[in-house]
Amino acid sequence: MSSNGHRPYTSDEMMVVAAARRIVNGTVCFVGIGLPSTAANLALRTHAPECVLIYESGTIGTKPSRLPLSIGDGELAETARAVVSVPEIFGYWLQGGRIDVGFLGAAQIDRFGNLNSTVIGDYDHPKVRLPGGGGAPEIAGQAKEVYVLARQTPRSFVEQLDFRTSVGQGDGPGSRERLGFPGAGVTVVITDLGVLEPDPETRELTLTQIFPGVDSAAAVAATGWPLQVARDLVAVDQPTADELAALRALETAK
Amino acid sequence: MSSNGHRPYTSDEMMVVAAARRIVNGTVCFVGIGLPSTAANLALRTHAPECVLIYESGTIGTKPSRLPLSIGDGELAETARAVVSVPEIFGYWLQGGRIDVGFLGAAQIDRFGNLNSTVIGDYDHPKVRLPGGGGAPEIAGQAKEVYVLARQTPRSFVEQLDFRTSVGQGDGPGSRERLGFPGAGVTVVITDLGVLEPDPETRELTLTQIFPGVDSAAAVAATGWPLQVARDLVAVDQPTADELAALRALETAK
Amino acid sequence: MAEIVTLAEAVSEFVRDGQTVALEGFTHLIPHAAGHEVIRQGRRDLTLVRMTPDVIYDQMIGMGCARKLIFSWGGNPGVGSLHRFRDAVEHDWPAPLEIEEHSHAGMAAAYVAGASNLPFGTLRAYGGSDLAPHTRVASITCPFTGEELAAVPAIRPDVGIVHAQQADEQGNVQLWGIIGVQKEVLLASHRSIVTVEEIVPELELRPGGVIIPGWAIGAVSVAAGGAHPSYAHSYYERDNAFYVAWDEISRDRDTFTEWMQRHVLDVGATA
Amino acid sequence: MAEIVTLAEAVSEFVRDGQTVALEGFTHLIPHAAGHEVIRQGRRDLTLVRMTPDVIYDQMIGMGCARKLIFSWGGNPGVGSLHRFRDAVEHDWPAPLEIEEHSHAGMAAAYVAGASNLPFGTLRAYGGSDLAPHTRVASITCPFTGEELAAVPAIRPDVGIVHAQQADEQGNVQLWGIIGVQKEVLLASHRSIVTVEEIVPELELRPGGVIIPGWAIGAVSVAAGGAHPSYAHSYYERDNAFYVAWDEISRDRDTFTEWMQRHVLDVGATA
Repeated sequence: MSSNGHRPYTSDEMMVVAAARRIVNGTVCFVGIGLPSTAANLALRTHAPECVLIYESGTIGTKPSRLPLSIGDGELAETARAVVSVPEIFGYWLQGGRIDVGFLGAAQIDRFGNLNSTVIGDYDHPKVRLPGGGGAPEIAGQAKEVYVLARQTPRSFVEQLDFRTSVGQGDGPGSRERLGFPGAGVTVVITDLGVLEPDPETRELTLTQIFPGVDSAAAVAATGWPLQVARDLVAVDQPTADELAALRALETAK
Repeated sequence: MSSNGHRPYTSDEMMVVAAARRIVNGTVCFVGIGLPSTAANLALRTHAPECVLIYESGTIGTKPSRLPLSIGDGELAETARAVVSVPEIFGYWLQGGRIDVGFLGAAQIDRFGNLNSTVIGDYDHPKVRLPGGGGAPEIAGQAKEVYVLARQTPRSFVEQLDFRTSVGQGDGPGSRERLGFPGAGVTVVITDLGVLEPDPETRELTLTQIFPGVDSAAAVAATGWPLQVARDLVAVDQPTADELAALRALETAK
Repeated sequence: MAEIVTLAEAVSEFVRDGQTVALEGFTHLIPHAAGHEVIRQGRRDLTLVRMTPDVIYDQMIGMGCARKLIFSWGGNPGVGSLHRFRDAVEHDWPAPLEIEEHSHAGMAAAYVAGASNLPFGTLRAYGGSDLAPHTRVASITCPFTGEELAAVPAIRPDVGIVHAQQADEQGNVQLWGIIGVQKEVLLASHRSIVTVEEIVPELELRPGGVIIPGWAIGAVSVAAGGAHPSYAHSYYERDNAFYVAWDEISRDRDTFTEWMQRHVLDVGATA
Repeated sequence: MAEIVTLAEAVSEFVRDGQTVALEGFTHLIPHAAGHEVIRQGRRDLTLVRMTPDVIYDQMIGMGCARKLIFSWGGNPGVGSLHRFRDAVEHDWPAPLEIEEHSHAGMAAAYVAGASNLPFGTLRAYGGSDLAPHTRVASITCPFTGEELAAVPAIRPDVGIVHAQQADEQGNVQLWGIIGVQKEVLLASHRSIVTVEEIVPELELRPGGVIIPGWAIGAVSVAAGGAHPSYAHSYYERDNAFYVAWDEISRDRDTFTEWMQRHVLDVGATA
């Protein structure tokens, strides 16, 4: 904690800081653009200088000086330890079982951490056609763990996905094993309100941590299914001055 | 022909020159070490400056200044247009269907141009264990054409192979088609006595060209099966002064 | 050996209505100039293939070049939706767009299979996803372990088009930086066009450089700046502002059509 | 992150009797020093894997390290036979040698499958050859076209060993020149050892250079000249005379044994 006990910060900043804190030094991270990329780069610049950032464009061990707008920015190739082809990054590195943590976002997430990034409405007659799976389905299947970052609203945290793009805990206990997925799947969902983790028995996402100034009722209200709240709900520390400084330096770097 | 009508040269030199003459400029050649490599490099230095030499070590478009002793000599990489991995050379380039002519040798060859480079005697209790197929089986299967260079003796040109390592014309007409091989298979065998080509109907290797100072009886005597001789047997010109000079320069280059 | 011709000549010689055409370049070296030339020549009923359809495919789809799209992620990277792509899928404008959707891993495996002259690629994918029933994927059993895996059909485009930094007079091509699936699409396609920033007397292999021999390429055309608003490593940077601006330009059908008229149709291939 | 240790430490920590061990390097960067250390440590009953078993495997087989050999071409390149390999196969000396034989294309596909965590690789091969009944190959049918293709089981060695030119203090490795299957064997193996010519402060990517991150490697050991009589591109040339001399040295069992005693067993790992 910093000397200054009260400090203004946004809920997105809290979300990114909370995600960064979970990245252990040395972790091999497969990251997409946006909040996940910001969180991984924040970890790299703070407590996890040896964590390895891999982007699906084929850049391995990249240390961008500024946040990329696309996963293929030249900055990523210039600062990468190695650049490989797209078939190789998915074949030898992701499917090869070398990724510790994959970061994903989604338009919709359900109680088992399954993700929809494909379509809202019917697939053949969509209300909203989303970009699609990209690398997400295999990241969800093959990374040893998956962290999801998503703002928590009833429209995105839904009772029923319109389309299952990527598998989290599937239909619950034993589901991933039946599908033959090596990874543990979604082990944490970090939102702008707190942190959700699968219940060890039911595999259902449960509110385990809450951010400063948020109460669990707000998190329940922001969830489209009856959200379970852990009995030992943990209060998350607000971002430290150092964390905020590093994050803002990262976001303003051009 | 050179001004000097009589000139001493070895039967190996005649064989290499005859092989080199068949290489049309621009041909993409997949070559192994030894006589094939010598023939391809001779063609490159004489009438076929744009022919492309590919070695299974992954060197594409190499122009070695001296003959390599191994297919992986540094000279090949240094003078190559591109160097790729071994999986890529076999996957994208050979299996990909990009090779016009593959050059092969063998310890044994039969009347259909099938080749043995694996074993003499029984596979499990060999009299002589040979190096094995290496790249040959797929070169024989997938190059558009295959040229074989082999010294002609009854021990090597046999009625029955001890082991079929690589398929030439298989069991005769329709055999390659049944095996689903895209290439034409062995279309010419160049020996130290002359040139054998598959008969259009029977696919059986037939003596079609004879080298200076050799008569067809000698070729028949050097063959372990009753060798057919083409009615219009062609007499091959002896090496020209230029061909011999280029060949000897190549072989003495260090 | 690759013929070195103008982009207009290359496209009119190789690209025909109704063909399967892949313009690749994974977030780098995206062949915008070539896509614009296909639009100018009025090609129709194309099956467009691309892992990451972004602005260039939004333009080709909006201009009515495409009958079908084979892809794995369709968006404006770092910005949001592709409005012309969405309009085609959601409202059949300017024409209905059939889609065949895969994951990146599936598309990559399908290109590798195509480049390798194999009919299918094998990977661990599609399990538990709703995509399987909507796309071309099959189950395949390992003959040694009995494991079930996914098979995707090889991609063999009629024409593959990429942009690279350099070529020499023989049409040998070098690209570097993020290399994506460029080599695979060139080798998987029956015919290929490579646009380059410049032709140099002698290709000198760069660190991270990939060289494709000219004899494995159909045509090479000079298109300086031909990747803009994408970028060409060591030549120019990504025009991030344009990607943001495209969101506005493409949102409305008329604004889009006017923009394309002024910036693509009224402009020659050499611009 | 790769631990940087002596070759003796790396071999004694990683290589155990009875394991499947692959020493790769396709006609370049052949890890002779590592093979000699395995011989010195007296490893037995190994299943040795290598596309091109040549002098180093002739030595390991002749010294009794191997129970089985998985390979695709076994000879003395440009010279002739491997006499120790032949003696083992033809006369069970010093021990019977089981062989699993493939073609180069089959071995390459099997390494790629291993590196990709797939149980098998698919290729067009083995048709019409007498090899099929003597090796591990199966037929597989394309679920889309019905074509019959060959499947080979993935190679997943317990330990993969290669030689490279350079590493840095974090154990990141760079090799260049002919790159063979080095990346594939490192990524296909459960544990890996890389010997290098030297450790440099900073790895600078070379043209044609391949970099393997240290976190994907088990151990890195310095072995200057560790590829001799093979070569290390930019460091030293192939000792062609030694390959010729080996034909004589290896022809006779006693001559071979004496030579190995004097040049390998009596010599320390650091030499």
